[in-house]
Amino acid sequence: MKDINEDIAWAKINTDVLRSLESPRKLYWVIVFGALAVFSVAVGCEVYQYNMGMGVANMDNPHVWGLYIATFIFWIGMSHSGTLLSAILHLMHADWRKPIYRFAEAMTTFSLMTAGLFVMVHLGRLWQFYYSLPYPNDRSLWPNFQSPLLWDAMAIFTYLSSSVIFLFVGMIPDLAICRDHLHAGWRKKLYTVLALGWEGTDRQWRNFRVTYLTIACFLIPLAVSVHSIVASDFAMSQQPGWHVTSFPPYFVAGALYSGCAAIITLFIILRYTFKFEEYMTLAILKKTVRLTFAIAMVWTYLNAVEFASVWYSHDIASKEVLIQKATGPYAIAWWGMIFCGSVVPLILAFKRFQTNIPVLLVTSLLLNLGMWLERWMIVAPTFSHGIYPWTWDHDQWPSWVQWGMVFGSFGWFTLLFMVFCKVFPSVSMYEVKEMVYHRTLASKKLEDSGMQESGKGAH
Amino acid sequence: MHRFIRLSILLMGLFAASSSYSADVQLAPLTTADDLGPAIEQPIEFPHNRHAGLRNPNDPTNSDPLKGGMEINCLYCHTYARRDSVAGIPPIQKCIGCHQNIESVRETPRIKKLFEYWEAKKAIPWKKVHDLPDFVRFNHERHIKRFVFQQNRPVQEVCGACHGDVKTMTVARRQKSLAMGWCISCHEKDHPVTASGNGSLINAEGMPSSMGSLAANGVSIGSQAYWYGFKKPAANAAGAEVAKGPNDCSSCHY
Amino acid sequence: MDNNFDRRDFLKVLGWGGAAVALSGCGNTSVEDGKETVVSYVEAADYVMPGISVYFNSTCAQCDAGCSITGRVREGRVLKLEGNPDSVINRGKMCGLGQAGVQHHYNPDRVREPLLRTGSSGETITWDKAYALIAEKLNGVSGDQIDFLTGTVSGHLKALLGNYLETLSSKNHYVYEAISPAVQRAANLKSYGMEMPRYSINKAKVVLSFGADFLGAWVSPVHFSQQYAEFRKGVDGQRGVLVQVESKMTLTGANADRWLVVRPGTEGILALGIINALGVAGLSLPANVSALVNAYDKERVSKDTGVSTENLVKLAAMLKERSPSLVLLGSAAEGYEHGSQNAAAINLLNQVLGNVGKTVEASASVPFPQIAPTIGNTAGARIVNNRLASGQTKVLFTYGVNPVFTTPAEMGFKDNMAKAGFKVAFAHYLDETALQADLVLPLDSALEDWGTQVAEYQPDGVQISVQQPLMEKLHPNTRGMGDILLALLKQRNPETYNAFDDYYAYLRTALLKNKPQFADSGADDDVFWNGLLGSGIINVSGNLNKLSDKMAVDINLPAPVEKDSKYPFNLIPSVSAHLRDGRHTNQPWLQESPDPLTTIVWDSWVEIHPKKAAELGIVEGDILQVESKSGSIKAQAYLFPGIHPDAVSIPLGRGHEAMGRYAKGYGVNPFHILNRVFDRETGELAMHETMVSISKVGKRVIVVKDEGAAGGHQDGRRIALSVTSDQVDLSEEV
Amino acid sequence: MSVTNLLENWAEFRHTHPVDDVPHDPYKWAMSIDMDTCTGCNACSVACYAENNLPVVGKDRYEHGQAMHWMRIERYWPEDGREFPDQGAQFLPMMCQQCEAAPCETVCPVGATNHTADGLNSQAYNRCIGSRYCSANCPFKVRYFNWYDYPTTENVWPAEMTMQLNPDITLRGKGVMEKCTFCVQRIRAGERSVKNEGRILRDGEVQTACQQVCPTNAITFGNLVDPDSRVHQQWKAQRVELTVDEQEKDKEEGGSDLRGYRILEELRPYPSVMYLERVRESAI
Repeated sequence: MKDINEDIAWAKINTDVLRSLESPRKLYWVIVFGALAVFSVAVGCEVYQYNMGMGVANMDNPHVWGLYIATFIFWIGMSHSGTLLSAILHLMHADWRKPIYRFAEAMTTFSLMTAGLFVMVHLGRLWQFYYSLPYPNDRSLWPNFQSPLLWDAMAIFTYLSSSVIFLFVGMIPDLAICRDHLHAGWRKKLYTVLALGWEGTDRQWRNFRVTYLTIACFLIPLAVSVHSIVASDFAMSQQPGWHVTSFPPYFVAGALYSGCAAIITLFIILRYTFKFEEYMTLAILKKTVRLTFAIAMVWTYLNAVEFASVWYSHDIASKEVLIQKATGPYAIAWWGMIFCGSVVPLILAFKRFQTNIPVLLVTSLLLNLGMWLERWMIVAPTFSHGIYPWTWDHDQWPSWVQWGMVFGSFGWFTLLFMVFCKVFPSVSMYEVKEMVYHRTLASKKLEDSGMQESGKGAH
Repeated sequence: MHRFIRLSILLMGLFAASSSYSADVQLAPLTTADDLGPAIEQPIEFPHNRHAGLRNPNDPTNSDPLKGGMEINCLYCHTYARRDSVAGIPPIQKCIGCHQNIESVRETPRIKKLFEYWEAKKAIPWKKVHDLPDFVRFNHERHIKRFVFQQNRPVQEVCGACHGDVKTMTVARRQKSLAMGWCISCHEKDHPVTASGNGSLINAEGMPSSMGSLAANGVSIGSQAYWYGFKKPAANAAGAEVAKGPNDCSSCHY
Repeated sequence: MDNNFDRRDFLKVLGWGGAAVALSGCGNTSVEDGKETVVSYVEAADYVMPGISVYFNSTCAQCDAGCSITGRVREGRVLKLEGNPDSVINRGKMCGLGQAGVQHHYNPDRVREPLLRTGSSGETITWDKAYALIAEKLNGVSGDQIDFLTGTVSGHLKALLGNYLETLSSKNHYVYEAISPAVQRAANLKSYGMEMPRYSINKAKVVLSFGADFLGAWVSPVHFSQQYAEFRKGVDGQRGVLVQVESKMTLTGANADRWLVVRPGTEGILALGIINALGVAGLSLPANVSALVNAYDKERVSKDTGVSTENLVKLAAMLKERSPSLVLLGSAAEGYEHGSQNAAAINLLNQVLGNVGKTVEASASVPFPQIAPTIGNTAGARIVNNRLASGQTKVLFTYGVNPVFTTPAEMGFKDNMAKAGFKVAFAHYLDETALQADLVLPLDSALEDWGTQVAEYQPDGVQISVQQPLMEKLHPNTRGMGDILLALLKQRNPETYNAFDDYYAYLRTALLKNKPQFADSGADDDVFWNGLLGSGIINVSGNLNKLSDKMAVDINLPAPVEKDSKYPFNLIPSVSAHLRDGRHTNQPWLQESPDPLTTIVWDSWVEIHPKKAAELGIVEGDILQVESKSGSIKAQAYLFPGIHPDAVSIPLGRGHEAMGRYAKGYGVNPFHILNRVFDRETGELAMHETMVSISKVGKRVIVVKDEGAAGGHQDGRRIALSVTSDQVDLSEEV
Repeated sequence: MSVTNLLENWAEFRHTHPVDDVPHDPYKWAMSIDMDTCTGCNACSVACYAENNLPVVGKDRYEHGQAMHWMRIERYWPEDGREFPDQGAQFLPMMCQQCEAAPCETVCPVGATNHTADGLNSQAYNRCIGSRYCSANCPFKVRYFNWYDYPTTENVWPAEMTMQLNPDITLRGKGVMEKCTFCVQRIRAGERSVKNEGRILRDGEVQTACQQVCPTNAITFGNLVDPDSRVHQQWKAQRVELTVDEQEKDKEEGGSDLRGYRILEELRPYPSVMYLERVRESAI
């Protein structure tokens, strides 16, 4: 099985991809309007919460964080897959990433934007958000540079801006193609501006390669640090269940995990919606699935490490939180997380399921559910079973406002993503051309040496 | 592409330079140009200049209302300022106390209006000019006690530090920004600590003996408050840090 | 506090300075010019400075303990009540109930205008019309047909009330308190020669309390709490030991060194058993006492009361060894048909221990009998109820009582009230009784009114507490009770009473008349008066009563009753320090202040022992139907270890059907299911005699309480620590 | 503050730690609570409502755990499985412990809660953006969040009741964290008035509302560095040191016969509140 058909003409690539900007299937519009509707639920919830106060989300003292923070971590986690596919695999010269990295990268950007929203809706005084920004002001005040939350805000902003730049820079040659192929209209103007005068000269290509590589190198440590810092929000605190040294790698693994799962989901949806069967091939899907499986096992291992380190520690409170997770009111969610996160991925180990689209769609959704539950199980049980027994487990169940916001965030993400796919080429044209070219060269080479082998790239 | 990179480097450099400059500029000290608040309409257009303004040297009898003031001490009318956190508006009684004996202006519109209120025993609905947000607790008494009574500075200078040169105005108008950074610009500044100022606080009777070592050092700075906006105080000769004034958030916000 | 300017202006002054409270809270973040109005005084009083509080002494009217308070007043508004340090009763301290007095004053549900019932609806009328109406209705009614039902009254109000009754030629002043140690008073009179001697907890080495909740709601809790603190610090360096005997743990019980659960109603038997054990331990008993307690050997007592013989012997040994001790008795012991007998037995124990004269001391009585307190009891309501039922009462005045709420439903007070031709309620709120009245006259709050108060329990001499307004009237059309009585008296006897402009003038004249007894007779009237208002209290030495120590041995205690299979549980209506008989339930601080033992807020509950609950399959939050012979109520279950397994307890005070937004509809009212059983000797309602059955109704709610899921457990953490007295050295403590 | 200042003093950032320095002169506010005399009567809690403008949230919000009692009385039962609690219950007044190295302070993104020179853990309401991180990291869970805009919520402060509000305290709107302040408004007022007299506060001149009202004098509040203060003498007599995470007396073999201790001391927040253990008679 080949990653991509080597016979695709370059012109056909252009036509196929550009067609996605013009005429997707009907399903596209269904998804867009569905997403809009779902997102409006979140908007409604936020308007209500903003006016009434945070109480309508049904958090309490001391259970002050709820689904917002959990879902925030979830979306931050989602963002990591894009970087993994586009930057890490780019550096590793795994060229099968080429047809799919663009949408993965877009996913990074949009999930970060979604995560940012959760920080906002979580704040009790959203309108004073700017207090947390370090800028000279007439109050002569700086934020608290000691707070992990501030590092968090900074890390996310940096990551977001870097991802946008990476996404944009990587798109420049394609934007030029769009500019050259589209009829006049607002889009053409847009592409003209965004293409930055790309002519495809040697010099431009040279500069482009260097820039792209530099940003990729920059982005990888950033991605790791972002989720490590998110982990610090918890690890730097003194609360049982949070004060865990292994949290940063655990969080990063979880992030990559959920991101990969989401890529599988979106892969399947895009492939169908925009008729990208020729580019998003099952061979690539298979590779992605294998990658996901590997990460799932890493995550499972780190999870076990965390449990073991708590279990054999002398920290009674942490141990109680762990027991509470497995037996208390959150038991269903916690066991759900174990099942979805560690058991379900075993399906991916079977070859016959690695290309079975319906199974993969369901599995990837389950994996994501598991990862969302994981985040919730990090945040919530510590509050309801913390250090101080008097305050244990008051009535606390997220209200419909919280659920609505979580639900709506998927609408927001999908909306952004779908609009992006319609406006920008979601498959990198120039890189697919490169890939086809390289593959052709490679198979020629192999033919020459008589060592025909299919399915593997030359690199 | 070249242009793009060059342009972006240029822009980033410009941004960095301008922001670091603006961030590093010390806040305006007390004497800088004023930040004028909006003009406010009061029920009676009270002429501060006439009451607090300087006497006209050419007119010893002070007969021309347009050409000089009475040099009345601010604290004569705003009498609560030295005893209380709020400076207060004088009771009408106080206005009447003087004005019932000043026949010359008795029939002017403003004074007629004043007497109308007095006779109706109705309070005058003055508009508040210097209106800090409710979570800010400014204490007039301490400032007056320290600067007027302990350091013997002129009253108008002390009041004027925050209220501007009221003796030149009719209806008072805000002259300073009163933003927190503006307050801090003063609290950060090195106030002279006189013997009757901070020093005496420490040397006072009834002070527990173990604190004797502090006597020369003034009030020591807290652990972190200055981080959120206050300059780290300079050390005095003995090496101890000396605060310039209350500098905790909770000095003004609680 | 007489001011020349309008109250509204006075209040508006709060707009002054940054010190004002704006409801915007932290809303705006920037300097605002010219948005807010500052209203200056027209004429300023010397003592009023905006931004600076002034303090006035007055008297707390939340209960009858007579604590002297200091009100913090700023810009004409009273902000907070604090204790007056000069008062011998509370010595600068307060209880939560007292502090909530400001919420009585500022309560949004106060009656603001005189209300007249016409048919089923009401209308507001003027005071003149109200007075005229009273005069009209009293016309042609004989004095015998006019009843006054009031709460405990004292001071000049009582004198004025007496005068008014005299002009009506009525003798029917009935004083009613739903929760009152009346049985005990009668027993004390027999044993000690006075109804309320002085108890010196602080002088006792051991306090044995039979259900007396002296830290909670009993007699003078703030005073006793201070004595208790001294008692804990110890006499001669020996820390005092508190033993509490009761069937349902009270706040005092929760603080006891040893809490002994006793079968309900057998407190007297236990007391005699202890006397017996003391005799066995070698204390010489008078022959007649010895004969009395002979039958009460430890085995029998243990069997009857449920207190183990071991504890009985230990307790007797400690009482014998550590002297002086003090034995107290509270509502839990006296609320039975044989309550008087229980009380006598418990008092006998005090006498046998030789505590009379040591920790039970002679109290002083008020030298002016006309202002001495008239203490309420439940008999008051019973008599009025009977009179109403038989049609003897034509006109009924109520003041400071809410009998419709606080009497057993079986008595039918509400229906009987309808039989009187004209009912006048002097009320702060439209409570259940006021709703039944024909005319409701709105009263000033205690913080706006003049008055004097004399508490029954006087720790040192006699303290007359002066009540003065802490601020201008909140509502222009309310009147002080004194002013109303004066106006009514003027109707009847204008010659005498027209001399007084108002109650203030009356009070001042009356107090000045007695100046020689209060101060140097040479003092100037104004100086004396201002001094009096300044201190808020008048201390007079009073006449010391003569303490008698006559051991009464005609005690006849019934054997514990066997369980009735239909109603197997004793219902213990518990009295909380904050809600008492329910007159303060509409003060939100008290509603939200958790019950100390269960931490439940805003609702009623049924306490049941966890063991019993397990037997019956009851878990926390189950709605239980509690049924007595005379009615049933439904409330949530709370599993409470500090209760006898054969008893259930429901707190009093909640379950209002009126009284405004903070009281109405919260909880249930156990008064209404109490059986109509009375103490045989005094005729007091036997509040603990009601037997009930409980059953689940199949509904479960979340109990609203402060306690978390861990309950009262610390889960091995070092949070609230405890140590036994032999492991600790208290001698070096500061 | 300028960037230069920020960079110059970077190394000094929150360097003060109770173990290394003695920053508290002339004041360090501290408390001690005697649980042998505390009766659990709740008078302190009501006093706190009265003094500090705490909203009464009502039954529904209380049910959702949104109560605002800065001072709560916890009630514990013995845990040895006996049928009846025959040594009574144990009451523990719990409020902000004003930790010297407070876990809440370090995590606030905007520095709304921070330490003062006189050893208070202060809360600047208007700086608060409502991230609630401080509460999340508080081991005692004594921080209370304004889940609703209580000043404008129906029946919290009806028009008449607003007149009771203490003008010395900011009224907190929605989205702000709050907690016990050791009645900082009283401390500041006291400090100002003695500054005018040119001296420092003596013991007893500033009382917290809870201390003032406590009928059994179980609460002592004062200046820990003033050797004449009762709180100083109590801490000294109980051999409880502010700046350690394990008391010397506890390291002694067999423990000590003193009853002063601090709750969760081992987490090293260095609380400023010392509790005295409840005593129960051993002879009965």
